[in-house]
Amino acid sequence: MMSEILVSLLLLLGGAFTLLGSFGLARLPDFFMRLHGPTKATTLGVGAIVVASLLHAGADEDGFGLRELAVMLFLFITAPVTAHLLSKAALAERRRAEKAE
Amino acid sequence: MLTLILPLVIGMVALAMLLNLWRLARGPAMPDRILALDTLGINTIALVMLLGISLGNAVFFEAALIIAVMGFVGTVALCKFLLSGDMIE
Amino acid sequence: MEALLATGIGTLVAAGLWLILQARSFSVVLGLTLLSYGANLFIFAAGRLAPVAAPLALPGAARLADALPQALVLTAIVISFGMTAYLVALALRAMAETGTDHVDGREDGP
Amino acid sequence: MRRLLPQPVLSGLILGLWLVLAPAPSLGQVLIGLNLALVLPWATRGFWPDRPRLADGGAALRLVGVVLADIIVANFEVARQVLGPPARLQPGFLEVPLDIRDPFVASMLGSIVSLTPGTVSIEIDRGVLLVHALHVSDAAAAVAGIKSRYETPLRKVFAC
Amino acid sequence: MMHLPLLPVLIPLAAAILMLGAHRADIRWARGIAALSLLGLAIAAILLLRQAATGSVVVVELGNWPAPFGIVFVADRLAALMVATTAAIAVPALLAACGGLDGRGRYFHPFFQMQLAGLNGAFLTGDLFNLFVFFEVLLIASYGLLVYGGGVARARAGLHYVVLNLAGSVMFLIGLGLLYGTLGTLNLADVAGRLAVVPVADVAPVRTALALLVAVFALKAALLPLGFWLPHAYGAAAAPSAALFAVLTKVGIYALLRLSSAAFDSPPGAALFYPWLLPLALATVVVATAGVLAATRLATMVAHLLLLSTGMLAAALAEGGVPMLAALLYYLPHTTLISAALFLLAGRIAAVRGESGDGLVRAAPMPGRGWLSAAFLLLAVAVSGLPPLSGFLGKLMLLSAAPATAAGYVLWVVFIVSGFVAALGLARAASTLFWERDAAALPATATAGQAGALALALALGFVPALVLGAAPLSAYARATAEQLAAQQPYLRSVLPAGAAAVAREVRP
Amino acid sequence: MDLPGLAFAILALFIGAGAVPLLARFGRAIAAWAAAATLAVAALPLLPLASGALDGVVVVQRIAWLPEWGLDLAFRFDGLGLLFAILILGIGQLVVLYAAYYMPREDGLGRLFGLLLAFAGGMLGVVLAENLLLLVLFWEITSVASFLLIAYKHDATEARIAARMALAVTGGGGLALLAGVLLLGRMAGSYALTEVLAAGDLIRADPLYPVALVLVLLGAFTKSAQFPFHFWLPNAMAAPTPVSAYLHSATMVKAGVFLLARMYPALSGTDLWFALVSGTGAVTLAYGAYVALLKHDLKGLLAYSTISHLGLITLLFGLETPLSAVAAVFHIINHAIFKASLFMAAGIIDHECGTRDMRRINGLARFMPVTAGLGIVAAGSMAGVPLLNGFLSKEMFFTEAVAQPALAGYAYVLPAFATIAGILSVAYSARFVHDVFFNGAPVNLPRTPHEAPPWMLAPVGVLVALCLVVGLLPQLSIGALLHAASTATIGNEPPAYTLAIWHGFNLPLVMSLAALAGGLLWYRFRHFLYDLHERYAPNLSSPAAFERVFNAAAAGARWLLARLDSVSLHRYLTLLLVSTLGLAGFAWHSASPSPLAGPLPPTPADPLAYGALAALVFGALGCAFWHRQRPVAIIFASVVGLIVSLVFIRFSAPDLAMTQLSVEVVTIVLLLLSLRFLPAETAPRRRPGRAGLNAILAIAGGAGVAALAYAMLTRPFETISGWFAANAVEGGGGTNVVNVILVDFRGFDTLGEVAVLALAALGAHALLDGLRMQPQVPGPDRPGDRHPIMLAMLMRPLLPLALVVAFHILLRGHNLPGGGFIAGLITGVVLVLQYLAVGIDVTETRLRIDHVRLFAAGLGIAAATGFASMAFGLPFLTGTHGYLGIPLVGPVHLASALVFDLGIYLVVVATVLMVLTALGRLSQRELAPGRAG
Ligand code: NA
Ligand code: NA
Repeated sequence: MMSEILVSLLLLLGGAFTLLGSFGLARLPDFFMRLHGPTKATTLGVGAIVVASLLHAGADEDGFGLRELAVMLFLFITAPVTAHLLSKAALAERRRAEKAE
Repeated sequence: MLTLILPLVIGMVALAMLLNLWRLARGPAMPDRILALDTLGINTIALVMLLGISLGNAVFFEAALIIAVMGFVGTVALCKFLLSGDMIE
Repeated sequence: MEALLATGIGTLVAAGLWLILQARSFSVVLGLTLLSYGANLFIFAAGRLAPVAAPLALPGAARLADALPQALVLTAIVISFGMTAYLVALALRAMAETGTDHVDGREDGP
Repeated sequence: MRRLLPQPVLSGLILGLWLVLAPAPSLGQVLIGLNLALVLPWATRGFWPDRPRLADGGAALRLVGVVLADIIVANFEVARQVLGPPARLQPGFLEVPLDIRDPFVASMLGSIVSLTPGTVSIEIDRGVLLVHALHVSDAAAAVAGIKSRYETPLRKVFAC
Repeated sequence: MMHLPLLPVLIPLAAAILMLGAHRADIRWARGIAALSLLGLAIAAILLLRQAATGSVVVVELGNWPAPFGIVFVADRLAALMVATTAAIAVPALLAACGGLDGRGRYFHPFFQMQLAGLNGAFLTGDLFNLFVFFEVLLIASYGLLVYGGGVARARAGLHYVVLNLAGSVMFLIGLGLLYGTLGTLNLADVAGRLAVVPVADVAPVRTALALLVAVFALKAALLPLGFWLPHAYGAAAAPSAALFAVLTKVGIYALLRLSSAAFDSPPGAALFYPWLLPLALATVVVATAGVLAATRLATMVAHLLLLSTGMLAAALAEGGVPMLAALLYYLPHTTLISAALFLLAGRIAAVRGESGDGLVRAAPMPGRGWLSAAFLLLAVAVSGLPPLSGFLGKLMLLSAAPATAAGYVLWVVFIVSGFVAALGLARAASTLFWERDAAALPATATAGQAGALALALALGFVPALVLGAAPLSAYARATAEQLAAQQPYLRSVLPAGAAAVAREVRP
Repeated sequence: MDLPGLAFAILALFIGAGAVPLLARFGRAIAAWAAAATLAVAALPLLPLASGALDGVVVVQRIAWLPEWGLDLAFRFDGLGLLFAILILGIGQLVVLYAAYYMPREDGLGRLFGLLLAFAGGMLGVVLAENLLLLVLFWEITSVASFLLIAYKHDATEARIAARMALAVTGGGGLALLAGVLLLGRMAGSYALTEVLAAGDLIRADPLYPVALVLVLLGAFTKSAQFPFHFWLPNAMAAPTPVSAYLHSATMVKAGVFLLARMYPALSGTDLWFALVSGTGAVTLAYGAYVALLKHDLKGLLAYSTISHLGLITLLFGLETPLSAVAAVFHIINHAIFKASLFMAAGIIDHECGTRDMRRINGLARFMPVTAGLGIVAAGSMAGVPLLNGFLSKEMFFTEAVAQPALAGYAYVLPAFATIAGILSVAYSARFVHDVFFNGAPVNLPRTPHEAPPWMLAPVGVLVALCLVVGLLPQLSIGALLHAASTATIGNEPPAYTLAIWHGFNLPLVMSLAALAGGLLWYRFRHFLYDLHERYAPNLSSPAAFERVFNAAAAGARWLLARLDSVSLHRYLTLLLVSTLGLAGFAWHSASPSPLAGPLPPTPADPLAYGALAALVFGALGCAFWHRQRPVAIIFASVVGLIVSLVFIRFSAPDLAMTQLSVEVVTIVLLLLSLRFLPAETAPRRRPGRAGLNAILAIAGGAGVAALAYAMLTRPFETISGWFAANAVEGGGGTNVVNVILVDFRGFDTLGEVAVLALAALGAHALLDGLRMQPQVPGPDRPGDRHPIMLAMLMRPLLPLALVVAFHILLRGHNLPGGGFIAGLITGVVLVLQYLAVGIDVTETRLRIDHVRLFAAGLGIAAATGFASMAFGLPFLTGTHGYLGIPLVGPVHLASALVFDLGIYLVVVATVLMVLTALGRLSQRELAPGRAG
């Protein structure tokens, strides 16, 4: 029961941050500001859901029951790279637009 | 409790994905759209995990893993296209 | 659910057809990609939609999803991927040879 | 040993990943994992020509803890900022002069900065890390914070 | 011997793999492997023909899984005939390619071998989805062979050809999906069995699924209005490729034949060709005849002649009945072999004429005019259906088998007039190519290797073979038509216990 | 069965046709001797049968060939066959002798004699065929052979066109004959001449008799140059004179009248026959005779006279008097003899004078008296001068004209017409004699004529002697043969007739004399006629006219094709779509009526499904809407791929989802790589109606597929698929049914599929190898943007970690979602990521893989598992699985399918690497020259 409550809380937390990140993406006025929403919130959002999944399935799953951690590992490696490239691309676009004016 | 929470959370993630689509359509520039697509992919990971919990089936986990490992390659490629046109030289 | 899936397939096919009817090679590639999605979903749908388990013949597994259409779709996805790759190369070659990305190889084409 | 295990951290990561993914914990799986841990770093060594060495494991663990904590705490901060009126936000670019010379370690710093909410690494160029901050009231303090919380521990971890 | 029906696929497949493994080696290695492969193919084809000629239908269960669950290869008379035709064409086509064409780009030989594997697989498989897979194999190989050598015309025609076929593949998949989604099986014999017991309410979707397959096969067969791509594509291809392509369109005809044999006796398949196929087939003949007249290059002319024969075959298919199919099955190898030889001839002429290629324009006298013109004469007489060669015999059979109805006589008129016009077009082409000389033009300096000449000479052997072997071939064709019409030998061989004995479950 | 001697006779000629050109290498004489010998050898098998044929014995020899199609190698030897065999082989010998001297020295004769023998073979086949289809077969051989003979001097434009003209007319007629024969065969129930001839009443009563008759007559009339199909013959004079002497006197043109004779019992005796045959013959007779006089070309005159005489023979076959057919047969003989000699004489004159223009040739009697003498006699025979053979048959013609009963009431018409025709024929004969051999001195000849060598004159002499012999001693010389041939023609004993020079002073004799006198008078006024003709007669038979018609037809064909085929993909696809929609709609509606929706109750849809549909529609429509902004379109397409994967997950297809996701990524990279060389954006093109048409087609296609999907989804079905789940573990050794199907139950599909993949990659490489292209988008404006540092650094740990995932997916595939394909894509993608991160140059120095050999290895491994089972006597791809005991680890479950999957893995890796590097090198090479460091 405790674990179910914990799982539920984690799921709610994850869902909330997932939504929040996308909300920021939709709402914030400038590209670099929008960039913050998803790259952060989704990290924690997905992270919380992953932990919830871990806790929920851990008991009845084969193996070590930690498979979900692999997802986090890859997300943590790739998310900064994505942000880095996106911002570089945005800067390049911006420069190009300035040059065009 | 989970049976109540799960649909709610799935709904939140689905809403998040619809918001991503809105940004994707809206732009205004390519980086915004790429960002929206990338976020959509990450949200899909969340959704797949939630579906896995909801359907009580762990076989979808690898799908999430695939998105985590490979999904960002598309983003990288799109960004590199914007950056240098030429991507793998 | 059936109507929704049918609508989705129909939309993919319609969008794909619209795209291949555009005269640019890139649009055609995109259109064929969408058409493949539509065809794959169609084959997949041939196994019917049912709240069933993934086709894993594990001990005690109850009603499984129809594995045959899934296997067919897998083959179809792979083949269509190969064909897309080839078509992209051919489109580039045609662009190099004719100087235009118009599928008829001439800018004033019909 | 160095020839056999050029990158012990990576090898450990590989073994861990394999065991995490393995369908059932068994001796066979561990053996396969060990094999992978030995073979893969060796097979891909060409892609990693100048590997930094882990110098201080304890410092590394401490850094991981700090970053995880920062991620959680700062996430709530950012949530508040995102939900609040956008006009109140003061976004800005920060230039963090780096003492780290190793590009891999510098990239790790960039990653940490990006993973912790509120800041995104944009560019590492000529010893400067360019960071975008969602809300920055004191730029100098923010730069100093990044250097002290992340860069100094990182230099300690890799001894560079 | 139990593997025999698989060899026509496995031999070229293995050859292609070996070629890829040895791709850095001198091209002579690839040629050697190709030669060995064709030798093996020829032997396999002969053995298959001999086996099929006894009337037996040999089934191989791939992976040792029984039909309809596993994939089966089925060697009956029709399949053996098609495989033998393919092998016969492959030999001179390969020889012609070895004259230097094969070194002018990449991977000619693997593509060639896989083209053969794809064709033979399509002819031999008894499973509809496996047929799709082999269609894709033969198509991707044909793409490679079509654009081989580069150039604007090939790129453009190739793009059209590829896109059309990709669209066709999508249709094929949807048709197969619908077929599986209604009949619940993919094995052709099982499909035939299930068609007989389709519930009335499901007849419409099943019939539509069959119609989709028919449309796909009509596209492959280049039946009008889906065949305009063919002259451009085949006309642009290098001669050895084009020669091999002569059998490619026959895949469509073959598949229509198979499908009609398996499905058209059942309620969903009844009268599926009526009333549209005959008019379209005759329209194909008419337009292709116009194309023969209009052609400005020999290869284009030959491509139109090929299209013309497709129309004739389709008309025979539309009329149906054992005599008509018997005629079709004699005409099919004839037109395939002769067209292939003509493509090789066009290639040879283009090679020796140099700059003016195979264009139907006055040019400097070509070297080797004497024997090339003799070759042209033989092939032209054969292809246009003039006596005494195989074209005449085939046309005679088609005309004799045409029913004494208005449609039958329309078929007479169209066939006879088209052959006449084709003969005139060919005569004009010969007159220009061989007899008109441009005194001002410099003699061709292009040096054409002897391989092309040898290949052409070999292909010319088809002409006497088809005439001297007319009696046995015609008898074989008739027996094939009877086997197709009877349908039972095929079904019994694939499903000895019958379709009704197959375990099935109702879904969902 | 008799020995098929008749077949040997024909075969001998064809063998000679093949051999003589080869023997001609040893000299002209050898060629001539070989040709003559061939003709002689061909006669040998006929000799023993000749006396029987004269006595009315009909020999039929038959070799079965295609009995089920009614085509047999059946031959028949009777009086008619004997007569024609004599003409073909006898005049053939004379022509060979003549040609050996006539043809220029530099002509090796091999080709000429080869073609002549082939022609003779065809001709002999026509006259000896017992099977009507066989007759047609030989008939068309003569058409083709004559085409080649007429085009013999192919450097001359008119010869080439004349040959094609002859082929068009006579070959076309032959095809009509084929149709006619096929009809006759249906009526008579057989193609055997014996049976067809016996079924005359049946045939004449058939409703299709008129059609069959017209078709057969088309064959006969075209071959025999009957008006209005006559025009090919004068132009065929472009052939060398020996050819003309052979084809246009005794053989080719006689094939048509031979056919009339052959089919006489089966087809004649109706009003239609009378009207068509005698009508055509009469018009031809008059027209040819009229024009012949007006030709200044010596061979032209002979050509038109030939037309005229053939008209006469045709007319005779059409008349319904008892003896008209006999007269026709007789005139066939006589015309062959005198016309062959006249052609040879004309050839000699042409040879000696260097021209055939009678306006320049005059007074040759002085220069070449022997030729003149022979020519005058032959021309006399042509004119019907008494004591010569031509007189006899013409006299018979006049007799029959008087006796013709059909035109009762107008009985005078035919005799009058016959007399006029006689007048005309005397006139042109007179011109041949007077204008050539007399009429003053030659005008401006290229060379001075001399008498021809004796061996050249010999054949003419033989023929002229025959004219005299037959003319003087008809019964003795020709009586038996004529009787036998006439009997064979009519089908039974002809009525009594006498072959005598003097029948008393009767109406026919008066007509003959009137014709002679009138003809000379007509000739007297020739100059007036020349003027008239030149002023008013349109030259319908000129080669230029034929060429104009042909070119117009070709232009028409081109116009038609251009209308139908715009070489436009849009057109092709539209046709494909419309056809498919039409066919599918037809199929649905022609089935027994059933509702679109089946009996299954709908599955309730959850909100997530609506959301997914919305996203799918959003992505698809976005892709279609933004297709001109390519990168944007790619993003929308990715959305579609993601949603499709979600659908797969939602409906329990994890393997599909994973495959779809990985393919998606590679596809994006691929498309982006190509975008560098394609215009990033294109302006919309204004084409009225095009967008509307496209929209209609797209919506119709989409709606159709949606309807089919709905119809399918709402119907239950019986499927075999339960077997796969039931047998996966036991039979395939795996729990992932999809994977077991892919690598075992339907492993052959998969082998084909990876072959496609390999070929696609190789094909892409072959297409792009060595290609240079101009980039359409700007390069990086900052050097650091080329290889962003964080990407380059973080890819280092990612690579081995991702490979762990790939290995994981590969190993588990047989039991859990995964497998070689997905693992291969992961591997390929992380390797491609290295290219993206550090560039192609750096990556390739670190990753030395021969992609092609990787294909070989992958395909080889996959195929090898199949071959391995063959080695154990099991079918290809028979799998095995079992437990392998490994120390410490315990039993490990292994399936041969895993090896197969490994092969797939390698192929996929190679595919991804090869395709992406092929595209990548395209840009690299292009940049190479300008790049520093
Ligand atoms: Na004169
Ligand atoms: Na197996």
